[in-house]
Amino acid sequence: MTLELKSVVKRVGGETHIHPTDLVLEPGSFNVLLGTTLSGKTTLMQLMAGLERPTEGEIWFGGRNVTGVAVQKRNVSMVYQQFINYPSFSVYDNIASPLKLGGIGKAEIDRRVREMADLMKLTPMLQRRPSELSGGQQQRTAMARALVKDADLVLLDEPLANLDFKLREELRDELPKLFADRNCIAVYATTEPMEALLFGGNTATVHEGRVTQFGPTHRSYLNPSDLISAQVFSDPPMNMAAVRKQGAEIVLGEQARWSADGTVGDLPDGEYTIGIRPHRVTVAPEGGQPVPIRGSVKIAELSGSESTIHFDMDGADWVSLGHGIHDLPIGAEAGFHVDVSRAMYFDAEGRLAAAAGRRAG
Amino acid sequence: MAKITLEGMGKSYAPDPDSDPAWALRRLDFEFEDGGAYALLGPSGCGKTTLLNIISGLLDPTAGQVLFDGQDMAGRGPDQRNIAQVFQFPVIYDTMTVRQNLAFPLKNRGVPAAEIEARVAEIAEMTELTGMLDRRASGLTADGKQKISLGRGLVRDDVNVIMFDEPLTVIDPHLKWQLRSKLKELHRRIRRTMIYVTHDQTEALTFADKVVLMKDGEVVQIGTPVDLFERPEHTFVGHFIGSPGMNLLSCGVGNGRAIVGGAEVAVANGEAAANTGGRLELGVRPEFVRFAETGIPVRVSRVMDAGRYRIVETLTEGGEILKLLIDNETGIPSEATHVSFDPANARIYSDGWLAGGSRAA
Amino acid sequence: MRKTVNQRAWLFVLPVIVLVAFNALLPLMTVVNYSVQETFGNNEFFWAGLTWFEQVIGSERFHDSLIRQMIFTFTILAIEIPLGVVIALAMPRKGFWVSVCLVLMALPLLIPWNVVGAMWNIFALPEIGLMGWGLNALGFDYNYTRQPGAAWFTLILMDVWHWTSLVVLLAYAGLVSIPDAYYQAAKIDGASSWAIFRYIQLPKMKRVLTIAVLLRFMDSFNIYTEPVVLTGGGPGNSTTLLSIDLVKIALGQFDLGPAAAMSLIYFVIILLLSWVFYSLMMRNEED
Amino acid sequence: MKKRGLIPLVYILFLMLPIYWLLNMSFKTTNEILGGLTLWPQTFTIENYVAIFSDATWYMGYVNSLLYVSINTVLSVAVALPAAYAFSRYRFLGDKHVFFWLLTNRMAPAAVFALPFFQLYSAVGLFDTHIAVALAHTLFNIPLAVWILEGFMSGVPKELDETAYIDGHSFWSFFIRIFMPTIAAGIGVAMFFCFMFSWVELLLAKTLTSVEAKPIAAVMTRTASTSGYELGLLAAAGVLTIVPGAFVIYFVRNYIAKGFALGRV
Repeated sequence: MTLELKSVVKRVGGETHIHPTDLVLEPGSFNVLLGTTLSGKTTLMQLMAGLERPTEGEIWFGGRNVTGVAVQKRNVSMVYQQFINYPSFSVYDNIASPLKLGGIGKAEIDRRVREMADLMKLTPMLQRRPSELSGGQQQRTAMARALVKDADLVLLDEPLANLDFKLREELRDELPKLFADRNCIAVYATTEPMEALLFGGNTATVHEGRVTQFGPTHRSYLNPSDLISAQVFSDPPMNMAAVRKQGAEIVLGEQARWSADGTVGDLPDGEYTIGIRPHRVTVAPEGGQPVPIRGSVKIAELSGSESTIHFDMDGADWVSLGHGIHDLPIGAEAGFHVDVSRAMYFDAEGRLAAAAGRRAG
Repeated sequence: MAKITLEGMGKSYAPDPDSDPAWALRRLDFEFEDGGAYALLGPSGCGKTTLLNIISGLLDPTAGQVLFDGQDMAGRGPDQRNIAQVFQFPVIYDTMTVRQNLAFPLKNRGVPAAEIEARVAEIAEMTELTGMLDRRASGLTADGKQKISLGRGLVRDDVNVIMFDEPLTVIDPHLKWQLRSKLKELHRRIRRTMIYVTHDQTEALTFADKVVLMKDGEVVQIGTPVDLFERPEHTFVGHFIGSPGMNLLSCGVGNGRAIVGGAEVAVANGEAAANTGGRLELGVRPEFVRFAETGIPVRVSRVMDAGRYRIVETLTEGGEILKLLIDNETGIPSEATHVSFDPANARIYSDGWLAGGSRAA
Repeated sequence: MRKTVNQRAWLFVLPVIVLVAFNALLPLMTVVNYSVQETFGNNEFFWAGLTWFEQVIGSERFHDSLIRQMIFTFTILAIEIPLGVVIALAMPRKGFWVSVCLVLMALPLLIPWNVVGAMWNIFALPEIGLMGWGLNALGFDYNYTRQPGAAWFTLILMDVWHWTSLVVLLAYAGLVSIPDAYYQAAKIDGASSWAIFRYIQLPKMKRVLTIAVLLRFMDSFNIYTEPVVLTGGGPGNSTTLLSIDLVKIALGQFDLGPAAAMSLIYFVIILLLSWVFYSLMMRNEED
Repeated sequence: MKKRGLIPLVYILFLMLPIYWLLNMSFKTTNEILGGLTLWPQTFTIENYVAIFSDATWYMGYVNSLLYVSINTVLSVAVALPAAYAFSRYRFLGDKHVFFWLLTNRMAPAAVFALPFFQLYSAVGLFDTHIAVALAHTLFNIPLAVWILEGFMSGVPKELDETAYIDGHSFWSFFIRIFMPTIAAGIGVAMFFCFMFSWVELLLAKTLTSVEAKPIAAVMTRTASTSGYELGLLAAAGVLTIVPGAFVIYFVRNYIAKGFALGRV
């Protein structure tokens, strides 16, 4: 069943939480809502679930207008960032709860609960109360409850955000497998671009109550439709600079100039903003068209195998992210290389004009 | 400023600490050098917060001593140790202004007003709080409040050590890295001993010069981020550091090489492993695995594109999962293929511990 | 918490409103009705306008009761609030003794009010009450049935005995909800016990202390049963507080008009003072 | 640290003294009481208690009190539950005003209402019934129960409600099967306070009853005034009024502190 948001608007009091939004989610798809805290991801999910009613517009599900239909009558399930379980029920009863209300036989419920518990590695804890479980197990219980009833729409609102780093990695690895042979629509909200990329599927970038772009995750990542989508979809933040196109050349202030190749060459002369992801800015020259620039180091963060160097590039905060350990002292003037063949060019309105040697369109 | 030494220090909550499993923190000898940046890293319940609280004097060790510059701290409370601590949840004095908060530790110690004013101004500058000095502290955002806690620690120039107990927990995801790099930058500038407790490997590795990795009340390895990444002493280190963690394949040993499913593989510690018993495993990080013409036969099962690199999941003939981390430009063989390891970064572990390492059985 | 607008929530509140309105509005209307009428019995009523209000406000008797009431209320507030806070601060935070302390301390709160009065009546008797006998044995000339001073002393001591525990419980609840990290941070910052109280405990107790002051204010202003049983308002009128006076007028003399007018003035005073207390204590809370 | 513990100890001793004296008296004969001061009963007697338990006017007083207190407690909490839920979860026209209005009823002096209550309940034919007292006490107990429950409910994340609806629970199914067990502690605390204030109140209870539903506390005042100074009997009756309260506190001892902390102004 397909889920369609048709010009959906949500206003609360005088504030607009969701600006007019159209979205079509196909059955069997995994969709990520990517955006910062309070960007509107949760509101979108509540609209999809039927927990909130849109102020304007319609929501269609499986060819039926479900705009005013109560959430109990829609076959949806949801997992929250907080670990939400029924505190007075055992893990078993928590998982069985949606089935019991579905009028399914006792034996069948038992079979499905045990199967789900097995899948979610909860079998030894079935008789315990949620408060007696670790955070990871509590969230596994919530997920088991969401998945046990074969919902048509499964909403996951930053489900891994409150978990320890390694637990997050573990569950992130398991999630796609759980959805692999289901024909439901999965919607997953996150603040981390990396999660969106690892899940693949489709990604909608959400910013201040608007879906700025929606499409296959990797295509959106490589071809952001505008500056805002590009910023939302970059961690660490995207490096940006004002450049000028003069004939066959791109000029970056006093810092650098390079030849405008490929589709970039077709752009009309004028002012542009370039966006370059941090891993395209490296200490040693890398990639197709490395151009040297200089900046003063603000801080070099070193992990075991990579260096993240924050530096000041003519007044703008830039970040370089590369392999190897480059321990640059604070305040040092240092040289970096920008692979401008990977630069994205945005016009004065913030729309993508050209990217990675391809013409946007 | 002081060097902090732990001598045979351990903590047990049991009435009879002689039985080994009762130790919440196993006995430990370690020296925190003056001016270093340390991280205590491990999953929840590993004892890292216990260790922190013993150093700060909030808890007493059951055995051994904590020495500050060679002086035994037994019986001295946190107020007598000249330490500062930033807690998981911001601790500020609600009724005071930011300025009064920063001045509080100095005022309590009877520092002259003029000196207080100068110090507060200096610290406010450092922590970017200057513009808010006269605002009520309770009105600030979570990251602002954490900066106040930090500022209260920095304001005293006699502080021996500043401790951080998961200080980024309540910070919005997109602000985390800013505060993180701010901490790092401050450490670089003032060179005061800092100890940072976290479960997040990225925070630990980027912040610390030396990481203390803990598990189940025991220190597993202490080393620089590079040590932990490149030379894990235990399979747990390999798993916990790095994302994805280190691959582990059950193996045998012969001719100074590891034998995996019939194939011979060159490793860094083949000779040392020849005489060890126990359950043998070959550990190699995904970063050090390459597709090759010969080597260990595998089948590609899943490819995840993380944007700046890809994670390839393969299955060995023994049914074990082996992950590779490769850049976007390298091709991925379609089905059956072979992989080879970088011999300098592939090691044999016996019962979890590095064969021939300092802690080997 | 994120709240949704839902007018149907009124249905949930309706039973409460109906019940409380039945008990509050209907009698209140009766009172208002009486307050503007004159009756000579036989259910005959005449419009009296604001006569009763003028009479009550101008009457010496009302002034005296009101002043006595004010003195009583502010005295017990001045004793019970600080005392309650001090006791709460001194209480253990964890362990077996907490339960024991709480149960024993809550005990006076659960004794019917006339039993409280009777208990103190007996306890303070000069010949056979432990306290009365004890005070006289120590050389004090103490007889609360004859000396106004002794009556006041007993009345206030009884109220302190009866209600300080409420302040203790509230203050204690505020104290235990302060996370350990605050105490640890204060220790590290070298704060003195006074500074810990002033900058951590007091601000964190502010909310519950506001509740304590409001509750104690309202209840002490409404106090009736205990003093009636203890002293009956005497000797003379020396301990006749507002409620006692009101009942004397209404049921003793059956002067319904003045009693009703007095009730309303009384109620308005409580509302007004409660509001003043509340806004004073909640000042600065919003920013 | 040792010295600090002294303060609660002294305070508790102070609290116990009058109770000890009451207990002491209750086991004495009238002659001994009037004969002079003795720190413990010289001729220990349970006569006073026997008298209470063998006289219907006495023990029915206890039954009456317990009856209307129970009705009031159940009624107050039952209607306060949905109301508190509405205040904690929804915004609706006039919500803040209604909440404040409810709390102002907590301020109403019982003395003001005594006479109108008498007339009102006589008019509706409920005078001298347990229901009358139970209903009258809802005036101050419902606002209190709403206030306490609202505090507890606000501590439960709204996502729990949503999860239940998503699972297919209807509102009442969720409310009774999931929500009420979740805030069981709050319900316990609210019931405790309702019990307490209904049990200790006398003015209204006395005004609204004469024979059939007369509370124990009223029986006591009558005894005190009609049969002269039967102090031993009075003391024994007083001791017995403390017993139910002591029981109730014991059961909620772990929640009292928490219940106060979660309420809000």
